[in-house]
Amino acid sequence: MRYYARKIGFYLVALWAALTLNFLIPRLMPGNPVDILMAKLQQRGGVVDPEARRSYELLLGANTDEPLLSQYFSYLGNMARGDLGVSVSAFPAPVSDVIWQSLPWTIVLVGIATLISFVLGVVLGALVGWRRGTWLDSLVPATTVLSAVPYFWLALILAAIFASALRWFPLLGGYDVSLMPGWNWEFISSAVYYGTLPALTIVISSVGGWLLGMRNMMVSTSSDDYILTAQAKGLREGRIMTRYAARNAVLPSVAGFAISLGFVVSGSIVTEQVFSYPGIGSKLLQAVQNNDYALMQGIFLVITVAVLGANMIVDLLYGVIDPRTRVGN
Amino acid sequence: MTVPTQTSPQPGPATANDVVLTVDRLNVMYQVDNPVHAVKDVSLTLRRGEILGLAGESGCGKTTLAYAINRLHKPPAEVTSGSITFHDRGGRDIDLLALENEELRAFRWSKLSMVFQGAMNALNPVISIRAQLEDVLTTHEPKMSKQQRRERCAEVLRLVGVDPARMNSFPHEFSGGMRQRVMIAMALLLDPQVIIMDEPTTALDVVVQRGILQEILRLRDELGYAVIFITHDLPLLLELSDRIAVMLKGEVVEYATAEQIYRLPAHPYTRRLLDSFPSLTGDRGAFLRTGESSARDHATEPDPTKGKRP
Amino acid sequence: MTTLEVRDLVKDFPVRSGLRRSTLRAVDRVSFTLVPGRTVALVGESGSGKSTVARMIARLERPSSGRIQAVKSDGQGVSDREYRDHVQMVFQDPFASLNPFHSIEHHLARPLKLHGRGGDRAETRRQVEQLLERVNLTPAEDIAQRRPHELSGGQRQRVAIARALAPGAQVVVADEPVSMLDVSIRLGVLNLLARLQREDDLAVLYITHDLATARHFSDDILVMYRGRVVERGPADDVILNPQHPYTQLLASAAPNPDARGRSRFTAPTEAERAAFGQRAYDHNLGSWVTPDGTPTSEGAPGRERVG
Amino acid sequence: MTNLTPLTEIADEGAPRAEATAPTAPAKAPRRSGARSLLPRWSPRLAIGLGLVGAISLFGLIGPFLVGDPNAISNIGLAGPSGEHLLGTTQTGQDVLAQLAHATRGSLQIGLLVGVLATALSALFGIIGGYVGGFVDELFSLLSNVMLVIPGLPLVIVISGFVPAAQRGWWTIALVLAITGWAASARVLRAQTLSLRNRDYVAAARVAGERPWRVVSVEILPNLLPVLASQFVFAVIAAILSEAGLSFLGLGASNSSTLGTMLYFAQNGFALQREAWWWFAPPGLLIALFGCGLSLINFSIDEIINPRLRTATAAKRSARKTTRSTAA
Amino acid sequence: AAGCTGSANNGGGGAGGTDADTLIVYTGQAGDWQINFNPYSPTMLEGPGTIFEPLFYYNNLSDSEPTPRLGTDFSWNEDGTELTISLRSDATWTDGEPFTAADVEFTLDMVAENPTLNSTGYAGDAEAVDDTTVRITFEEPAYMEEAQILGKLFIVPEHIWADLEDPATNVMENPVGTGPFTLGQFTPQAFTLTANPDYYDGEPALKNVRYVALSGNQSGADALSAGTIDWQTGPVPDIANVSENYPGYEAITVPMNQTTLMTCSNAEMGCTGPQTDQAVRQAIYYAIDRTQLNALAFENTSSEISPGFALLERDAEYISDQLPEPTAPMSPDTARSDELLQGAGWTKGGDGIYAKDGERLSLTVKVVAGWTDYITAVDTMAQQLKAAGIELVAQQVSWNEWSDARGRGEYQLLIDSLYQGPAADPYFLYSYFFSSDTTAPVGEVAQPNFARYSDPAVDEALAALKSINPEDTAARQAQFDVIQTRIAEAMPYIPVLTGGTTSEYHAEKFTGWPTLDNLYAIPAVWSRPDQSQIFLNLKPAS
Ligand SMILES: Nc1ncnc2c1ncn2[C@@H]1O[C@H](COP(=O)(O)OP(=O)(O)OP(=O)(O)O)[C@@H](O)[C@H]1O
Ligand SMILES: Nc1ncnc2c1ncn2[C@@H]1O[C@H](COP(=O)(O)OP(=O)(O)OP(=O)(O)O)[C@@H](O)[C@H]1O
Ligand SMILES: [Mg+2]
Ligand SMILES: [Mg+2]
Ligand code: NI
Repeated sequence: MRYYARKIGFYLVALWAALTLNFLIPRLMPGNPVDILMAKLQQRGGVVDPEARRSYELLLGANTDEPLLSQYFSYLGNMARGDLGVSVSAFPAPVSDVIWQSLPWTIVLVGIATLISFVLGVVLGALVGWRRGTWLDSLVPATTVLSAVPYFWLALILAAIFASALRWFPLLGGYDVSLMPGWNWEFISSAVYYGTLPALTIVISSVGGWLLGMRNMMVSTSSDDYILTAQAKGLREGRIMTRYAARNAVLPSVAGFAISLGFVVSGSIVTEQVFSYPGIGSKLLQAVQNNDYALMQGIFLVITVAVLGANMIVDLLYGVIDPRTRVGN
Repeated sequence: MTVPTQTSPQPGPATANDVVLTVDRLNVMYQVDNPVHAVKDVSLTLRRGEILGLAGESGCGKTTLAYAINRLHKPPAEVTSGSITFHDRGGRDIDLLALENEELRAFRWSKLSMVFQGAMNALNPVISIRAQLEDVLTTHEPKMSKQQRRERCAEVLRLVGVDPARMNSFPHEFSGGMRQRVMIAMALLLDPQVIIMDEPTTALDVVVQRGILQEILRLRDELGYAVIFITHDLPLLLELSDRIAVMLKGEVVEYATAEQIYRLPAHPYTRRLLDSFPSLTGDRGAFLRTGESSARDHATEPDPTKGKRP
Repeated sequence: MTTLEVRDLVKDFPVRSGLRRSTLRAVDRVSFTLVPGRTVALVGESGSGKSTVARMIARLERPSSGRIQAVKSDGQGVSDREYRDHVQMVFQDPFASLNPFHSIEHHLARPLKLHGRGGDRAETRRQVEQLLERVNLTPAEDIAQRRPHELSGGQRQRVAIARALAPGAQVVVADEPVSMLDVSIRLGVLNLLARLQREDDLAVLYITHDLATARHFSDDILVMYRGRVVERGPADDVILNPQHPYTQLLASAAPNPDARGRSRFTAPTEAERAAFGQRAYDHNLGSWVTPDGTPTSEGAPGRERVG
Repeated sequence: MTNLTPLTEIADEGAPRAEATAPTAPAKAPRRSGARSLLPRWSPRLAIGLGLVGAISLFGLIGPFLVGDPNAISNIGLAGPSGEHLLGTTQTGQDVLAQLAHATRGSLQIGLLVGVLATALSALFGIIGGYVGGFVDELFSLLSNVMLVIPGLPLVIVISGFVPAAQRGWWTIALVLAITGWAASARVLRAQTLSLRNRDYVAAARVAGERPWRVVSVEILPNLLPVLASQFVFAVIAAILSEAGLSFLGLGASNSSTLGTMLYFAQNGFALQREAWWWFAPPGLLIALFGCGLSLINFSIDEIINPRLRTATAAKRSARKTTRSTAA
Repeated sequence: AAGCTGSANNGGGGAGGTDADTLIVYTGQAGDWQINFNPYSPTMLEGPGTIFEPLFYYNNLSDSEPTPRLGTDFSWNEDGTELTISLRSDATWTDGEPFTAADVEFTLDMVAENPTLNSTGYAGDAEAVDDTTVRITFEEPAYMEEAQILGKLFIVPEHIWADLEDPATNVMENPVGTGPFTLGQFTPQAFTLTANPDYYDGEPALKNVRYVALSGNQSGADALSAGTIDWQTGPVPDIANVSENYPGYEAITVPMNQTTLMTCSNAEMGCTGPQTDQAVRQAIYYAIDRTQLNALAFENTSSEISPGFALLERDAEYISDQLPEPTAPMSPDTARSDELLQGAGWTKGGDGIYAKDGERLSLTVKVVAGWTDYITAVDTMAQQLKAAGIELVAQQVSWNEWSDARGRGEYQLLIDSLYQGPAADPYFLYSYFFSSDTTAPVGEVAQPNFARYSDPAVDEALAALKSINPEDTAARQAQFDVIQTRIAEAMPYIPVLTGGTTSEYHAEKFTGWPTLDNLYAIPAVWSRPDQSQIFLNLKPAS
């Protein structure tokens, strides 16, 4: 129990630290969020009237006369109430709407791709590690080369080949825009079809890391005594590989998976940029480019909560898959 | 130091039926850059129900020999020559070195099981004791029902003095001694004819060690398996085993009954080993406290009180 | 000449189990004195607190209570600053106690320098070689340049002993100095330690769980059980005439070729084990005492002595 | 929690234990001495890795002196490779090869600086925290855990926006990448330090009276070198890739030339759509090859850290050499 | 309710295959949509012109008569303080309510009273005279406000908007307007405008317009080559050969905004640096090789520029003949720049760069990271100016910083373009960028006279223009002469080139696009309400 109390304590402190950073960083950035709105107004012609500017500042609460500390406390209060404020770049939409609209896309696309790449990497890594010395070993350098390639570069080239040239996959977007999003087969199959290429690029570029980690752990584990015992017991190869070697070797990868799950959100920025995918990553970019403090803070909150949540789940999961961490008895 | 080994000390007549395992002029090499000849021309016979002690200092090839017998050696280790024959209960002789994959797998554990040097680590840390025990049964006795399996596991655990109620525990929940008992229980599962024990108690407390040794002896009496017991603790072997083979740099330099080795060690190395264990209750005298050279001097001096030297 | 007095040493470790936080008393009111020229052996089963005593003496661990005082021959106490000039330790595992990264010379030259015995470079080197020669590692120049992994276990342990002597220590704590070594070389290392002790009149604390070497190597033996000293006295008295049931148990568990097939050993029940720690026997006084050394009038607890 | 085995195993493994007070060398074949045992073993992989990294570094180091002005504009835009322009020209007629040389240098600078900074930071927090323990450790590991939890890329985006433009250059990005990139290695180092701290030789050094900083720097640090090296290599790869990613988003080292900014300009100049492969492909390939070379080197370092990986390859080699007589 | 709006456009999937009467457009904005059809919101997605209509359409590209939309006619009183507008009577809101003068009065008053909506400071007082007439009164002559009010204020229904809590923050999810289109389905990746069957001018031939969300220029170009969009405004590779590269598509480039090197030119306002020296600014002007620049940085989509900042084609008649040269030289004249610099006391140093009082003639140019054409332009100019002994140091910064620096005058040079007003009249540009009213000392935000240019003569001329009836062209030209000669000499904004705005459109699928011969509206997707004029003109080709 104390273990869990400590864990929860850690998560709370981490959350607080992250929230504070979220608060500080945007405020340290140059420029003023209202400028972006003014620029948009200006684009429609005319000189922006100082009155109009002032009224927008009021509307967005962007007047910086308030002392930082009281801003901080009202910020914490708002966060606690789940009030993330109003997005400047999508004015007057509340930040929560903006995030809510784009988050599912990212979670589904990048989440599933990360999961696939994890499973694939772990399975291949287990195989390669178990049968080291065979031709399978050549998979390792091959996949590490793929993970050393800049992701967007790879993605652009794959998109050029498979979408532009061969036309196997659609080039851009998250679904066939002539369909209305909803839980119907047509839409879902279109979303899957549109998501395939982006997901593929994520899998290709990240599978190598999992593979290598799993392979190395597998090699280490293979020389553990219990593997030898299992062999002496006359167990079948496959059983030894899965239940004895892989079962133990996978533990560090699972911990790594938790962390990487948390980065699903932030890692998706580039993907979404390349494929015009309607996710949270592009919103973050938009927020940064538009000095959209509130949106930035909201997305940071989401990311932090996601990372913390993923870690917490794995902490709990770890107790199940690794009995040694279980407390009690 | 190449003292020709007696291939068969034969302290008693060994009928063909009596012998369960024959190792004949076995050679094992580690084929690394500078090849290591880890086992040289070793010949041993193991009789049913016998405890054969294998003694020798670290690195002399005890483990290598044990692995070779069970065909567990992996490259770079390689059996370069010799033979290992298992004489099955029914009278069938099995050439272990000729076994192919599936036969070998079926042979392992059912006829010859092992308890390893580091038994602490010989159990898979993430699956329960029960699963590890049942694994053996599901593989080797696929026809057994679930109920039967569970009963058999409980039975062997009871044999070694572990409460079967703790079957669902994980290895880390046991003490070292209990883990070692679980390993022994596992070795007994299929009622093997031979158990190889590679330093099964070295890491344990003397009190715990003693308890386990007693258990092994008692079970041997009950179940009648033969044991190859590997350790470098010669006094322990002397107390425990029927015959002892002393190994030095891959060779068996002395192979005789325990009594013989204790009373009349033939090889100087055996004598040195014996000297390395001062007697607990024996005369203290000037044994150690007179300086380094005295130990060696002492080794050549007859000790009238113990009468262990010719 | 330095004497080391250990009085009422207690060490509590915090242990966390579940929600509760409790303390584990690893060492409980242990007192003894290490006198120049004499060896005291500390025996007992695994986890009885032997190493913890050693680590407290070496100041690697802070006692929870009690006192460790080194006294110079003139009767003056050793100050904290000089403490390590006087008290040194030899570790159990020669494979772990030497830094694989550094040469043997480094291992010996550093303590010399730190304790102001080095002098210039050539002088330090000379002293290093001298030390190596004292522990029979010759040719010293050659050995000094090697790295730990180029030495055998016995050689390494000799280096470890030489290192303990380098600052001129008068009190040496040896925590199972040979248990990691091969049987055939154990005695060599122990004999070396004995020789050095005689030559320098060292006070030695020899920690082991091997009763036989404890008896042959030391003058006095303390038997520890679950943090407490349950029996103490001259080596032969303790081994040949053990009074405490725990000592008897230990003795009966030790392998004995003479006892082939007729082991006297019966594993103690938990109740018996619990009773072990309740009182202690002091051969010097010839009577039962409480574990902290106060005499009692009661008789022996637990079972009667077997055999 | 770490999959790394203790470092001393390197020295212990197969070490001769036979007592030999005689001045003879140990019975086994002479082993490589301490410091040298920290060097990776020679293998084709290492050779290829070193070759790639060496060649690319050399290109970045001396290339810029051999090529012309990378910014020189000419009126032959987007020309394919030719004798005059070995790798063709960009949209504005700049020589791609010249740009590549300067960009390689820029990227290497970033990679190197991030590698050094991140490794130093992780060493500071990981090793000190692990060694000192107690409150400091709690604080440091909380800090590194928070840094790990706070998403890196967005933080980089935000911080890089914060640095005043006048000072913004490759080193700012490097700084930002280092600040956000040290946490994971700090955790690994801490775990390693925790295991090293309890080694007897550390205790022995303390008993000898060594001061804490000396224990850390002389007794512990050298044994962490392979881990540090591996972390460093990873940090370099990660830095170069992150910089490229940032640049792709238009948030990179905007005032200096790196492979990332080069790709960014190529991408904005529609290099891919215009099939100007000579402009788009080389920077990406260079990053990939450099990363690949570093990974290959890392394989060898891994073998030092985890000797089991090494025995595996040794076993493999001999398995190929000899036919197994046991199968007969 | 999701399926109801789905018109007959469930046709093809992914790449291509869309209905023949659906126009798919991309505005160039990055990121997906957040619903907002409030025509007064700065972040509005669409609506002006298509859903909500102005009173008249002013074509910014030619000095033609405004096209009637909801208004039919308008007239000024003598002194330009009263504007009377006649409205059409046959318009209805898409919810069936009739459109009346009350709606116009409501809209204008709402804007006047609500500073958040009133971005340009409209200060008139509207009054519905009868159902089809509205009169606006001003306190001073307001000729120059006409285009803004009539062309850029979009009339909203009083019966809905009067009940809005806050018209500034309402996102109008279901916009009700009078326009030719209504909002069809909306998803964050795309929304559709559907032809309004009850439109007073008859249902448009173009049945659907689908706006898609993409992530920027790159994806726009990709989508174009994949044939998934029909019209976009933005660069594509090899602009000159669009019709070959994208069969069925055409491109059109119109000169719109003047690209300039803005200088913080006014030392009295607090500017520092060599660029405060007029000779330096002029030297730069002469040292630029505009032909090369146009080729390398702008793919030849830019065109010549007048140093008096009147657009060469549209404002041809306004270009002053008093200017020493009507257009900036296309090839560099380093002799001229040397002469100018030396005349101002600059001397060439050993490194080939001019210096004065130990200060090198080195200038930093701020450019927005990501504006690649401008980055290339600055790089190119840096090369060109080096030959003339002037050093340019490019400094790429984020848009935030850049606009902050620009507003506060904390820069030496930056590259940006000047924009036009609501109607085809150079007056607007001058009043925005050259008036003392729109500037501020360094450190304070100027809107948008970022160069801190201040010249009483120019101010006077601008004031005069306000009260001159636009019909009186001669009187106006006199003022324009003053302005143009003054600014061409002071050169607070160093003229570079006139930037072209390029759009690519699917000529094979729709007819009726604006062409260079018939520029009836600005052919840019993002230009509102021009886009609605184009939609009204398009017809499916089949
Ligand atoms: N994989 C290997 N490669 C090369 N040599 C090896 C290998 N494994 C063992 N050896 C060598 O083979 C010899 C015999 O080793 P083995 O493990 O059988 O000794 P042992 O008698 O069991 O020692 P211990 O008492 O330490 O367990 C040793 O010299 C050892 O160094
Ligand atoms: N740092 C520590 N934290 C918590 N408990 C500890 C710590 N160090 C030792 N202990 C506990 O204190 C008790 C005594 O340990 P110690 O190492 O002194 O035993 P020992 O007699 O040396 O055993 P061994 O013979 O196995 O070396 C043990 O129960 C051990 O688990
Ligand atoms: Mg062994
Ligand atoms: Mg201990
Ligand atoms: Ni770990």
